[in-house]
Amino acid sequence: MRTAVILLPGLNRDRDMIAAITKISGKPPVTVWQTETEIPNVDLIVIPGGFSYGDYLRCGAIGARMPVMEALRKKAEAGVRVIGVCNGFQILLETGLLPGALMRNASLKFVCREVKLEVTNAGTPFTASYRQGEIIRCPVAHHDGNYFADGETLARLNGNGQVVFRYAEGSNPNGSIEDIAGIVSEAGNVLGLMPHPENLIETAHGGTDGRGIFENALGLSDLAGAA
Amino acid sequence: MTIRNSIPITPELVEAHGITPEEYERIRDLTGREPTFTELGIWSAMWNEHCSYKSSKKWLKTLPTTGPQVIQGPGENAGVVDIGDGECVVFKMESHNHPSYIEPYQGAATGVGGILRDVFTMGARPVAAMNALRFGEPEHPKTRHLVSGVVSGVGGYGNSFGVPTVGGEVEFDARYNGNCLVNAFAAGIARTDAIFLSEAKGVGLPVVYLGAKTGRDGVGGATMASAEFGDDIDQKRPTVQVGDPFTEKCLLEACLELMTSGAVIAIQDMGAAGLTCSAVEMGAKGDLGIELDLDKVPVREERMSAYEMMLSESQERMLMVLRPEKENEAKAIFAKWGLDFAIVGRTTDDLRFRILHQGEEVANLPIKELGDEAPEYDRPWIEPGAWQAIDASQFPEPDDYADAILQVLGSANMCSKRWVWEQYDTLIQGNSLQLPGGDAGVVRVDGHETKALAFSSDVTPRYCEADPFEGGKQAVAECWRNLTAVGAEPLASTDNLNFGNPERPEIMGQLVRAIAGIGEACEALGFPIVSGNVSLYNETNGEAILPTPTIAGVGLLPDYSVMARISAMQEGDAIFLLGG
Amino acid sequence: MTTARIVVTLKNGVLDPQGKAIEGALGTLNFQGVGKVRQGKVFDVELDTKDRAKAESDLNAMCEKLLANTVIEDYAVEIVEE
Amino acid sequence: MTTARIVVTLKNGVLDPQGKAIEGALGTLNFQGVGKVRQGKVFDVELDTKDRAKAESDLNAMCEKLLANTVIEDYAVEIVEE
Ligand SMILES: Nc1ncnc2c1ncn2[C@@H]1O[C@H](COP(=O)(O)OP(=O)(O)O)[C@@H](O)[C@H]1O
Repeated sequence: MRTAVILLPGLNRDRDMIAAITKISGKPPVTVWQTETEIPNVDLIVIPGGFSYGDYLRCGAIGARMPVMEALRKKAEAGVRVIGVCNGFQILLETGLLPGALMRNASLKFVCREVKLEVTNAGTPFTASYRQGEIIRCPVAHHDGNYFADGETLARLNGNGQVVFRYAEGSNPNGSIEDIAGIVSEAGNVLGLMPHPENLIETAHGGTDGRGIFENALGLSDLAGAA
Repeated sequence: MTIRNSIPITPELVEAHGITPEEYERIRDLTGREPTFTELGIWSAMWNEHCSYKSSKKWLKTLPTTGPQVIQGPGENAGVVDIGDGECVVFKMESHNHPSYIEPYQGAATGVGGILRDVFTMGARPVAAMNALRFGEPEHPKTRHLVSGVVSGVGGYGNSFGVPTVGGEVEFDARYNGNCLVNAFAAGIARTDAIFLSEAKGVGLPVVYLGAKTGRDGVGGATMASAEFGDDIDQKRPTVQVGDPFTEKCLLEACLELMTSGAVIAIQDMGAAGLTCSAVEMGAKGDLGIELDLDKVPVREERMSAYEMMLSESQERMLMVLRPEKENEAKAIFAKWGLDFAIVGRTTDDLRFRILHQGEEVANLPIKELGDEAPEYDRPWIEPGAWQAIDASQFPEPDDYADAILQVLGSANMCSKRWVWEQYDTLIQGNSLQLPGGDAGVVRVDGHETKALAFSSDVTPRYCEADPFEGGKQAVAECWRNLTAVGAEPLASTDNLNFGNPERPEIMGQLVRAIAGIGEACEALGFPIVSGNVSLYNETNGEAILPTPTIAGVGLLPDYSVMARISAMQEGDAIFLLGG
Repeated sequence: MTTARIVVTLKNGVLDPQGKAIEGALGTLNFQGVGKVRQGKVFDVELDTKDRAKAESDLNAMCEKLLANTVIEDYAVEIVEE
Repeated sequence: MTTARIVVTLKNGVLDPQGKAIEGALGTLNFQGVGKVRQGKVFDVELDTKDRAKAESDLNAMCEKLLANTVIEDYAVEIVEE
């Protein structure tokens, strides 16, 4: 299984993500710089978190307009799995690959803490090893994680089971509408989420709840028990 | 607006630069004539308290700074300490007190930016940050504004740059009503055989400007940091610098990439008095002259004068001496990261600091004297008065102990600081083993199976006020204890000495005695001070802050699987009290 | 040279956490009778052209492609100086 | 009711990292001849008064106390509708 990690200036959880993928899949991912117009043949493409272009203008806005994003769109349309975490999620929204927008946290403050996530759709390629309704732990660290979509879009997301993660048990850290923490595209192969599963994949992190997302995406979930 | 270089130097102008008549005499001697206006600016930048440590140097020299683990002590951008396996930890703490009081968000943000730059200038990738903050009473009308600005500024910069904040302090006291303290710490990890220093080597080599463009930010900032505040504080506002963490993150990546390419002979970040301090330091340390052509300096504003360019404190900039054959490779790396790269001068063998601007030589000064011959004062000091022990029996016993405990725990100073550190990214880089809230923050060493580093920042200013010597000792001891409490072996420390006006003998006495206490404790514990910073003149209208010598320490855990935590307690565990 | 001002505002019905927080803060500061507050952005752009029509079409294109997220934002372009 | 628009912009000479990043992005998107870009904020405020003078003085006070950081920003108040 091969993974590509997209790199843009200002991203800063790229190293976390590369380390996590390497530990989970046993293979370091290839990295693809923003100016590339082709992404090599891989099974999973990841956009890590951070502050691409300082999150100036709007979070993810400038990053979403770099040349590599056209290549990403083609891959996504061809069915390749894509995960955008935090700034990666913001970028996927700005490219239009996922619907909605991420606004400033309701508290207007950056928030870094552990939250609880409910797996609201265990039927996606990213969540197959979790139980429907399972509550997992996951850290968040962001300033703009307040998900917003209009009523029509929300109805569509809910109707299609595109909402994959919700903040559970009153742990919504940012005011997201309907506690939405992560969504997939209509085709189901593009996942965007605000929390950082890559920071909870080994005992030293204090837990491994985030591991499954990558194992599932890489088709390694049978090995999950052995990890 | 242009400022002519021919502005006549009057006694008022000299005074406005914070230079005393005696210092000016000396400046005229060393220059060999009346300095030009630009030269006066350069002298004032090099000789102010902030850059020259003229009031504290005599006493700082008494601190223990060596040990078998110490690779680089004070005098470089940051201290360097061996952690084995060919790696070292590079760290320092620095204050941004005055700028944060004037513009809390940007002041704190640029403070964090500055300390991060100090660390990666030496070739280290930053892995941990701390911030020690002190504000006035919670009820004071300015406190809320300062707290919210400073905390969001620290987070705004550090979070975006991508370094985990693993510790710090927050304290409130009326004595900080007119002067808040923002002390920022950063640590990075480097290969021991790939440490970069500021000493220039080789004649006729290109001096390269890297990073962001130069604007009028903070012109006169270093002078400001050395002046006491009065009621005219509003007039000092236009010197505010704005931080750009995105550019700094790009600068980090570009510098580390450049350093691996072997292109860098010497490198120095531009901090206070940017171009002036960095160029003089590189030349003076390397026994070389430096010639700069200001027409080559990337600027973002029109018609900047030589004076402004030499004193600008625009952030996210570096100066470097480059191997000429690597020029194209170096340029390509900086272009990739969207940063400016310009050859702005060269090293010379004449020990002069020469500045050219629009075809004119606007400064020509002896570089060694600029760098090394700043005045050093043995300021008069008096032994701080001994404080009377308070007779506990004069206070009535509380009726309800439970309620009393709740009141203590609920007070601004004793309550959990979670509300602060949850605004900081404490997890980024994926190596945080202990977050703020315990005794020390712990970060594992990337790529190593068992090794981790512990960090703590401590001082109890009211102890220092009561007895600066004992208070200084206590700050060191507490920092040491916090490191050992997680199971780390303390390696070395850095200090940030925040005091009032050293021209007052009682304040100078606090500084002298606190340094003595710190020195004694560090000596006794084998806990050398490898870097540090002094912030004086923290006074408003004659009232000084509490003496606040912040100590930040770094410890090494050879095996983090046996690390101790405060949260590991279980019901039925026995509690022991250790120590005296 | 042409100087233009672009104002980008949130569409009606889109949540505005910053505007909301400001409403609250103004209340705390004892300003009376403050109704809705909405926060937007303004961009002052210098363009190296004297051709007003071209400037306007360029500025609109900049908004569509970058400056506004048209899913949630509206924009208005105004030429300030030619 | 009074509706006002407040525009807050960075003072001349103050670094504008956002504006700078936008300049670069417009270049990447192949817009030619873009000079300086400066980003500011706009606040649309509804006030529950018909007294124009009072509205103006309140709005100025809001800027001084909250909406603008007068250390680095300038502001302009405009009444849009009474
Ligand atoms: N500004 C801050 N940033 C990060 N962590 C902080 C900050 N202030 C306090 N903390 C953390 O809160 C905890 C308690 O702080 P403090 O009361 O100073 O502890 P102690 O006295 O035990 O050293 C420590 O873990 C400290 O690192």
